Amino acid sequence: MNFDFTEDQQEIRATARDLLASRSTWERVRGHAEAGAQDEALYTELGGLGWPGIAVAEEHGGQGLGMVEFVILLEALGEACAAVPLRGTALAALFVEHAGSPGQQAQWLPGLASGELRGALGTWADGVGELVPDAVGADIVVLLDTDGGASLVPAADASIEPVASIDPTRRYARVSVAEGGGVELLTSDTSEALRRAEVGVAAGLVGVSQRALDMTVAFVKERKQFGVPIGSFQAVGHKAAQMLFDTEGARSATLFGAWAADADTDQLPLGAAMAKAAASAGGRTTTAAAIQLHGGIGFTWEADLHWLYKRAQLDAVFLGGPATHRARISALSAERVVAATR
Amino acid sequence: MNFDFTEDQQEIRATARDLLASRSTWERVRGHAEAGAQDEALYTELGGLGWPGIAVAEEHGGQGLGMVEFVILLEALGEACAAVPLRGTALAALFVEHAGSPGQQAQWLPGLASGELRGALGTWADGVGELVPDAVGADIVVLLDTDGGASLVPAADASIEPVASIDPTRRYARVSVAEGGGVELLTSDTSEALRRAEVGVAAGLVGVSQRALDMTVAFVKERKQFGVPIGSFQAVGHKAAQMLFDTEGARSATLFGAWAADADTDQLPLGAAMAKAAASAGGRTTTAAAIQLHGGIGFTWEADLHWLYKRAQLDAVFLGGPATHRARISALSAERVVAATR
Amino acid sequence: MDLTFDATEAQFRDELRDWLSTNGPGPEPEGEDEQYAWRRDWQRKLHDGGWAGVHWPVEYGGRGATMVESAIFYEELARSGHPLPANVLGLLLGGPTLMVWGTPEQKDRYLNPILSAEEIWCQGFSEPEAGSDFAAVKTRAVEQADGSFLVTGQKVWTSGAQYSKWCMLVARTDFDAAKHKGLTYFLMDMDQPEVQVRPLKQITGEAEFNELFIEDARIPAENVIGGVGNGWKVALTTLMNERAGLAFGLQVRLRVMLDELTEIAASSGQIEDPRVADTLGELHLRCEILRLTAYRGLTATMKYGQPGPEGSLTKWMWSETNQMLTQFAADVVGPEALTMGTKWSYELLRARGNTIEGGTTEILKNIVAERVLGLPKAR
Amino acid sequence: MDLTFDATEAQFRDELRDWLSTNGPGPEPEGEDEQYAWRRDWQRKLHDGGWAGVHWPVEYGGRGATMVESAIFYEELARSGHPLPANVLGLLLGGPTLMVWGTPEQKDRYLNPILSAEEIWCQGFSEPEAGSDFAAVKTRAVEQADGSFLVTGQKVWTSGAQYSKWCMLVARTDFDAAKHKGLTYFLMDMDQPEVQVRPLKQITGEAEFNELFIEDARIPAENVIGGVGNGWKVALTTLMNERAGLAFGLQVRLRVMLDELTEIAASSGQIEDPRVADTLGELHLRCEILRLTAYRGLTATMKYGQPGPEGSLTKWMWSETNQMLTQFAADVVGPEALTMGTKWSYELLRARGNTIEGGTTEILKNIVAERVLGLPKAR
Repeated sequence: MNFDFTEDQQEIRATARDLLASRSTWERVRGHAEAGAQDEALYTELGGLGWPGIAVAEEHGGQGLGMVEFVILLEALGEACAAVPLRGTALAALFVEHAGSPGQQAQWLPGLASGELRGALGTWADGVGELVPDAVGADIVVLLDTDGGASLVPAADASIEPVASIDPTRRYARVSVAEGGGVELLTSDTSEALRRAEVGVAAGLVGVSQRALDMTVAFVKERKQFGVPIGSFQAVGHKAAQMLFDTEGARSATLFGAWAADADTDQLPLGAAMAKAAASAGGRTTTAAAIQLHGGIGFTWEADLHWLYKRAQLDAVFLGGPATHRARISALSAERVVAATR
Repeated sequence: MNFDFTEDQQEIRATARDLLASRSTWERVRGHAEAGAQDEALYTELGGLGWPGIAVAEEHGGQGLGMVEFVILLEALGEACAAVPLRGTALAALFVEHAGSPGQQAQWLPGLASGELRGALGTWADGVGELVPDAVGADIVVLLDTDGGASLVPAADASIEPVASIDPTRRYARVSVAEGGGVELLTSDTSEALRRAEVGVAAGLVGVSQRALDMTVAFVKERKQFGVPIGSFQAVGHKAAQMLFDTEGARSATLFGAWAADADTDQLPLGAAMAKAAASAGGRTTTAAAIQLHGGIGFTWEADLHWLYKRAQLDAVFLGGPATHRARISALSAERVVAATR
Repeated sequence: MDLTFDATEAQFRDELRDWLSTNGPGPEPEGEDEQYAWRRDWQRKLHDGGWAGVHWPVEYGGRGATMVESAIFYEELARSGHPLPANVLGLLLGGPTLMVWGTPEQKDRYLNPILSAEEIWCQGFSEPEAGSDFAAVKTRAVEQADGSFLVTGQKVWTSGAQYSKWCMLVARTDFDAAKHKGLTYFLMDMDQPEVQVRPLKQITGEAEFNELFIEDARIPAENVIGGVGNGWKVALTTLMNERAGLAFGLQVRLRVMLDELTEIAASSGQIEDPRVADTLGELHLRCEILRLTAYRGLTATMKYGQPGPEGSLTKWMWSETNQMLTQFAADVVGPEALTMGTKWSYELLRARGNTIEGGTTEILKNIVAERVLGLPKAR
Repeated sequence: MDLTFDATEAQFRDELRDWLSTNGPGPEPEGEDEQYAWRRDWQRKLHDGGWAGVHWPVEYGGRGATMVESAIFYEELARSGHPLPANVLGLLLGGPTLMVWGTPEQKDRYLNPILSAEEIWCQGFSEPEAGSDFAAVKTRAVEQADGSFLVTGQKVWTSGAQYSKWCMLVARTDFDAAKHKGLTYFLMDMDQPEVQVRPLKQITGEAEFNELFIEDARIPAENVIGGVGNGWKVALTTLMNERAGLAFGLQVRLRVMLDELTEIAASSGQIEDPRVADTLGELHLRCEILRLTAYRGLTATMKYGQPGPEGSLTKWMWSETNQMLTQFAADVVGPEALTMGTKWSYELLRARGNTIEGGTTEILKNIVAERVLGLPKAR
């Protein structure tokens, strides 16, 4: 039992956070968000560092590391609210690797792993995927049916129509198959890939929550009202404590999900549902609390908190909101309990 | 629009509260609760004052007042946590009056209205009513089916087996029809009676919440920690404010329900569901918060808060818990909205 | 107890409904300035119809409506879907404050142009460093030899400043007096280059509010309201009037949104999911309790001159419920609610401000604990 | 990162499970005294089997288990359904405090009888007026000519006092020193008529705790732990050990109850109601997060000597979740859960104490805000 990162993992975490702290400052995030653009320079740099392929097998051009390393990077990207389409690429790679044919793997994985190709993951119904993140500029889009099937749509075959979501730190699109375009089905079971994707999205939310907490703590230590720092008011301190509670709870669940993916896939379904349920609910509450504790300032465009709030809103419902995942936890737990009592 | 009591109603309220403040002290409530007994002297006195029949028509021996007066008394009884079976008698009378035949009304109402007969109301399934409040010593028990039907069981025909619930300020029983015993069905629609009963139970819960709040406010003004009254800590003050919020919200809903019963029965179904939903949830949260704000003392037998907590637990589920009534509110609202858009 | 409108009230409501059904501002134009002009025209129409200063006494050009009628006015206005009149701060705050503290000359001079929307008013209370803490107001007003004042400082959260003629300004005139004591309440002319208005963009991307940068702006002596050094008391009058009637409009807006959400849940079949129905039930319950509690407060105010304990709760209830509703809408409405430019996404973002503006929920809870429950002042 | 038990840990667990499956306390007798004697016998059995002082160093007669193994011990004990050993406060708090602060003679004298349950320990920290405020301790210990102390005062929340030989007593020895400074930590002999134990009945109707009335009780000089005037520091050691291992047992008890509730919901069909499933899902989530967070804290403690930020959260999480679970059980289980004498009703009532005992949630939040987040001390 060792619930901590290895030295290598700690190194990856520190490096990733340091890098993003200098490359993805609020000024830079804001600049891209206001322009409705992605940070191309940063994406290229991260591709060069192999981030999109961190969990892709070495034989497919990736780094062959695990989901724990994957969530370390995604949490850091969430924390920085980085305006790069990296998550889409990495999530698409998960599906190609875990549910694609050897041919699909050979065709797409090396490019996705190096970041030279871009991917996106979304859900669709009746042939249309709404608010597919990172789809603008993607070379390939993976679209999930409601029944668990997944389709692979190359950009050439797709109609990708940009849509402005409330989160401009990512570019979203309405995706459908273009007239005359083709769709490949991913033939293997997609559930392993989807569970990993859920954990990855949860990790980004944990990063968002952590950043909201850190900004809030720094603010309430400085900001004075009635002659004292507002952090000395219990109403403020206790709300910040609740933010920590929600953030750390979601982090525990997300790390569990990542570890399960790497070491004990029997526990992955539960771990993924736990991660997404906790991080989605936590992402919403912590970013809302951060705005509240900043008072009027927190509600302004300049305060930068709103990027976190908006990203949390989108990520919280992406691949299922809290209620969806609580229902899964409940079903899995009931299954276990009923099996044990038989 | 006048959302306040009339002078007569204010007079009733003040008199009722004064009377109970002197007759139903904690010492007396505790004495009866610990002995597993009801306060017979007080019940007799209240019967003499016509409380059980306050809303019963004058032709049946009641006072012919309305549901607003009825909830004023039931709130006062809840506030005093009085150990009398008055509610059971009054609720049984509601069913006989609003759903009984003329014969049943003539047979039972005068006795119930004067308190000379005792009644009880409960729910049953498969011929058994569990935890029927005020059933011990009742002359007549009204039992509700899950499908809206109601049966009238005279004590002589019933098997009434005392059961100790966690709330010893009322006496509960397991009720079934005794071998060879008879059951009369209430032939008219019982929904009007049931809605009124829900409002009445809600009123008792509002009283319980109010008392929990008052005791807490008094305590946190006096009790010192770290050299100051604990009421000066925001964590304490804000929790007390939340208690007020929950209490007053439930009170608004309950008064609305009572008024609707008297003046606008079209709104009674919504009003009753609102009252019971708000007062049930509020009763649980306010009494729990009262214990918390009293700290260790609040958890002791001597603190008397636990009588309120326990009564709230029983009353919160009696005639349906918060979830049941929220579902009804939702259904009624959806009906209204859909009708309006057609 | 009577929770229906009496005959007079019902007549007032029916007359108003009639009027609102045949009178309106017309289609909303594009552009912020255009929209403001449209709301100004709308106020003129209301004024011409006798509906501008509903709760103002007849002697000041109002309709002399009761508090219940005033509540009905804002309820019906919200229900009609028509916008608020442009000079809402003048009507709700400025006018009533002048009626209490103004000299006869001031009332003569200022009240009528408020009603007619000829002169728009804005409110200059908050400052960047002061937040909810009035004692921390730093804007300075220094008396000159001629009795006028030169004002320098910064104000924030000033809505409508760019369209305003007059600003209700609280500034410090005595720098030695403790805390609240050295404050004075002024009417500052916004038409001077010494007052700069900078829009303050919010989370929604819109600039509903402004910052004011004031440098040596001049205010003549006759524009002091309620006397030099008495600013705290005058400001309290303004604050007490804040949202008094507006609350009823907000409550109806909430109800209209909730009904719309219920309709979406019903027509999409989502309401069959007991979890969805449960949350809708809770929202309807809160919404209705808010309405009832607001009316309880109104009755108490009319009978006893001040609201009962429930009066402090309505803004807190409304803001929490609105946040709960708009967040839930993101789940029920789906992608549209997270897409820019839709009503639902605007409401989701805008609702974040509800628990901050007009007194944070934390401050409101302090007030409830101290003033309603009588607990010792929070430490 | 490895969230499974390693080979040694797994072996420890298997060995323990084996032992617990063939050893137990036997059927629980009726009566409070009889139950205590039964738990005392059970501790003797644990001791004979080498399972009494699992986390105590071998030199003090313990098993020298790692922190993870100690956690496993309490998890498995809870899972087995067997009770805690009688002298749980001696094992978890008294012994470890002595190991840090005791003299060699004190360790020789006291440690072994703790393990064997020969001498039971209780804790005399809280006082009626002091609550969570150590600085307010009023119990006085006055040094006599012979170096012994005469103690007078009142303590509260003392569980097991009626069975105890020794009380970990914090009393004031310097009446001039400020706040925490004048406190001393004693071992007080409970076998003297100057110490009266009065049961303190709780909301459950049981008297799990006691009040101590102390009047001129004598404590010899050699029973001071950690030096006169050093009581605050010594007490902190005790408090730091509080619940360290026990938390794992509580967490498993919660899981066992939740599984039982899930079983009831499944077999009664209630789980088909998405609202019921939703709450069960939330409870399972919280329960599992609690377990994971507790292990994260353990890893941090083993690696860095202290838990990370998550360490302060587990008691708060557990108490809230337990309250949520037992309240929800009232809805799912039905009348039985509100009937006296049932497990569910006991748990519903008992859970109210969880957010108070061992530090109220309010105090825990203060600690998180101040010590974990580094916010200025709450005012």
